[in-house]
Amino acid sequence: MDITTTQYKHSDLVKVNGRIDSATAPQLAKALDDITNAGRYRIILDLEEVEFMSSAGLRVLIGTQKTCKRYNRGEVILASVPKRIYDALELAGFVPLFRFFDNVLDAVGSI
Amino acid sequence: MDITTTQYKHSDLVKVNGRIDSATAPQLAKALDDITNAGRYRIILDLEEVEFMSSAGLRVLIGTQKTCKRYNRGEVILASVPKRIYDALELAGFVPLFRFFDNVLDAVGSI
Amino acid sequence: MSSTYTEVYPARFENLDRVRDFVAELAEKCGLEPAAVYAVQLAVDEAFTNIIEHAYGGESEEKIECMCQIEKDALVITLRDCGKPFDPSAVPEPDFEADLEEREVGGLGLYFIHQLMDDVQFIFVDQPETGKTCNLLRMVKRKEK
Amino acid sequence: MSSTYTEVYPARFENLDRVRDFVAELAEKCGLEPAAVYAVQLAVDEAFTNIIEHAYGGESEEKIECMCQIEKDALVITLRDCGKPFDPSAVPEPDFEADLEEREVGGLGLYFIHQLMDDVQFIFVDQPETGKTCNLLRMVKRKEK
Ligand SMILES: Nc1ncnc2c1ncn2[C@@H]1O[C@H](COP(=O)(O)OP(=O)(O)O)[C@@H](O)[C@H]1O
Ligand SMILES: Nc1ncnc2c1ncn2[C@@H]1O[C@H](COP(=O)(O)OP(=O)(O)O)[C@@H](O)[C@H]1O
Repeated sequence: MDITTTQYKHSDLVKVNGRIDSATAPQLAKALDDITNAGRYRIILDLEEVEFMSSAGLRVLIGTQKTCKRYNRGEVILASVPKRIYDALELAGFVPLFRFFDNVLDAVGSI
Repeated sequence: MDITTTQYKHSDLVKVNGRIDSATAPQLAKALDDITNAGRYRIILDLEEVEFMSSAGLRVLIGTQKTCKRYNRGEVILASVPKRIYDALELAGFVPLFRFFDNVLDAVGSI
Repeated sequence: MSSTYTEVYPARFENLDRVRDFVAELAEKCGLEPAAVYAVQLAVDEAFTNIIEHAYGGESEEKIECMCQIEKDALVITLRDCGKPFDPSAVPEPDFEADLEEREVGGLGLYFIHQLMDDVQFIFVDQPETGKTCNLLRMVKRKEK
Repeated sequence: MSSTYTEVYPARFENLDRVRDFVAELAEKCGLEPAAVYAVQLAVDEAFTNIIEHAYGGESEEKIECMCQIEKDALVITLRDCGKPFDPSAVPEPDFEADLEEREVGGLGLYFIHQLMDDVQFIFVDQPETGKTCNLLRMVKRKEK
């Protein structure tokens, strides 16, 4: 798994490549914690290049969403979510808890 | 010439396709005026698909930049500017008057 | 006639990649659709993770065996460990009604396994010679008609 | 030996597309580099626009003639109109030092033409039979050595 982070004016873009499982999820959690610990709570996750995501990844997503939405200070937005990953989010009942965008540009523009 | 406008939270993205000359520049001016007349002064011009631009186009750019920068309320940002168009901007001495971005995403993220 | 393939891995998360690739290859060989192949990978990943976390209490050099049987109309996967047994019937379903703040961050693995596979069975086998229990998780994914 | 090609257009902005295509084709035929072809298009666009706006005082059915000569080492383009003559030497250069608020929005066309072409000449010819003056703008773009 590879993570690329870009800090924008109103948001942070986090692009993940590869597989998010119990082995790699801690790395994703760390990248997201670094952002929220810096007081930045508007995060766009670009999942286009994610091939696999287990519940370990979902756990990181929901944990970060809780942190970001607290006190209304921000949110995690999901962009370019592949069908398989979306199906898992749906199975977990997470779809109503996130805003989804088909492309990163619209996501960055929306926040 | 085709113009596509997308309203984002902090900016308006204006994508131009084709040729900007004395025949088509008024159409671009109108699209930009519509935005500034609505009180929105942060405009990103995506020039990637512009094949030709004469001084009639430059005139529209500089006029809109004046409107946007007045009272510090915004700016026109130029994104994905083709070499030929950049050369003309340089010839006109306009390069110091705009911020340039290689891609639209970074431009939208910066504003 | 059915073929059986078995691999054994140390109980480490770094082996998730390997066990997912192993079952994906056999799921394809078995003739499952791409979406079903992915479902098998996800279920096995969740089960393997649970064994490491709960049966063995964390990563270790203990073993996890993955046995795959390709049958005419299904793939049967059995994961075997000799860690702590548990009572699957005592595990509650995730609460899908809870809003964000109340949503538990965990508790999805077992639910996923049940949703993704057509048949799921936990079998706990006493091993008198070692005095230990070994745990089998048998999961079946059937081909679409 | 040189070849000459001429087209005549009504003084309308919609013809900019056509005259740019016309000169681009001949610039390529002449062997100019792609960047030089673009420079020729831009210069001709600016000159054609100036004739409509300033010589004819706006769009009309008056004529603009574009004559292209392909020479061994250069393309020579002559635009001809019979509108108002003017004194090019009286036109000031744009002020590049001015900051944004002071920058004039116009005044770039003539400057571009001079910068983009290797040789630029305005010729004003009295036409005794009509009592009018006709204006020639002769622009040369030389091939790179
Ligand atoms: N292989 C196992 N061995 C022991 N306990 C297990 C096993 N799998 C699941 N459990 C128990 O079931 C609970 C729910 O598991 P699961 O749905 O995977 O969620 P999580 O692992 O996130 O807690 C676990 O917290 C654990 O107590
Ligand atoms: N073909 C022409 N006929 C008459 N006047 C011209 C012509 N070309 C240029 N001019 C004069 O020179 C000035 C500068 O021209 P130019 O640099 O093209 O800028 P602009 O057209 O934007 O004013 C014009 O405002 C006009 O007064």
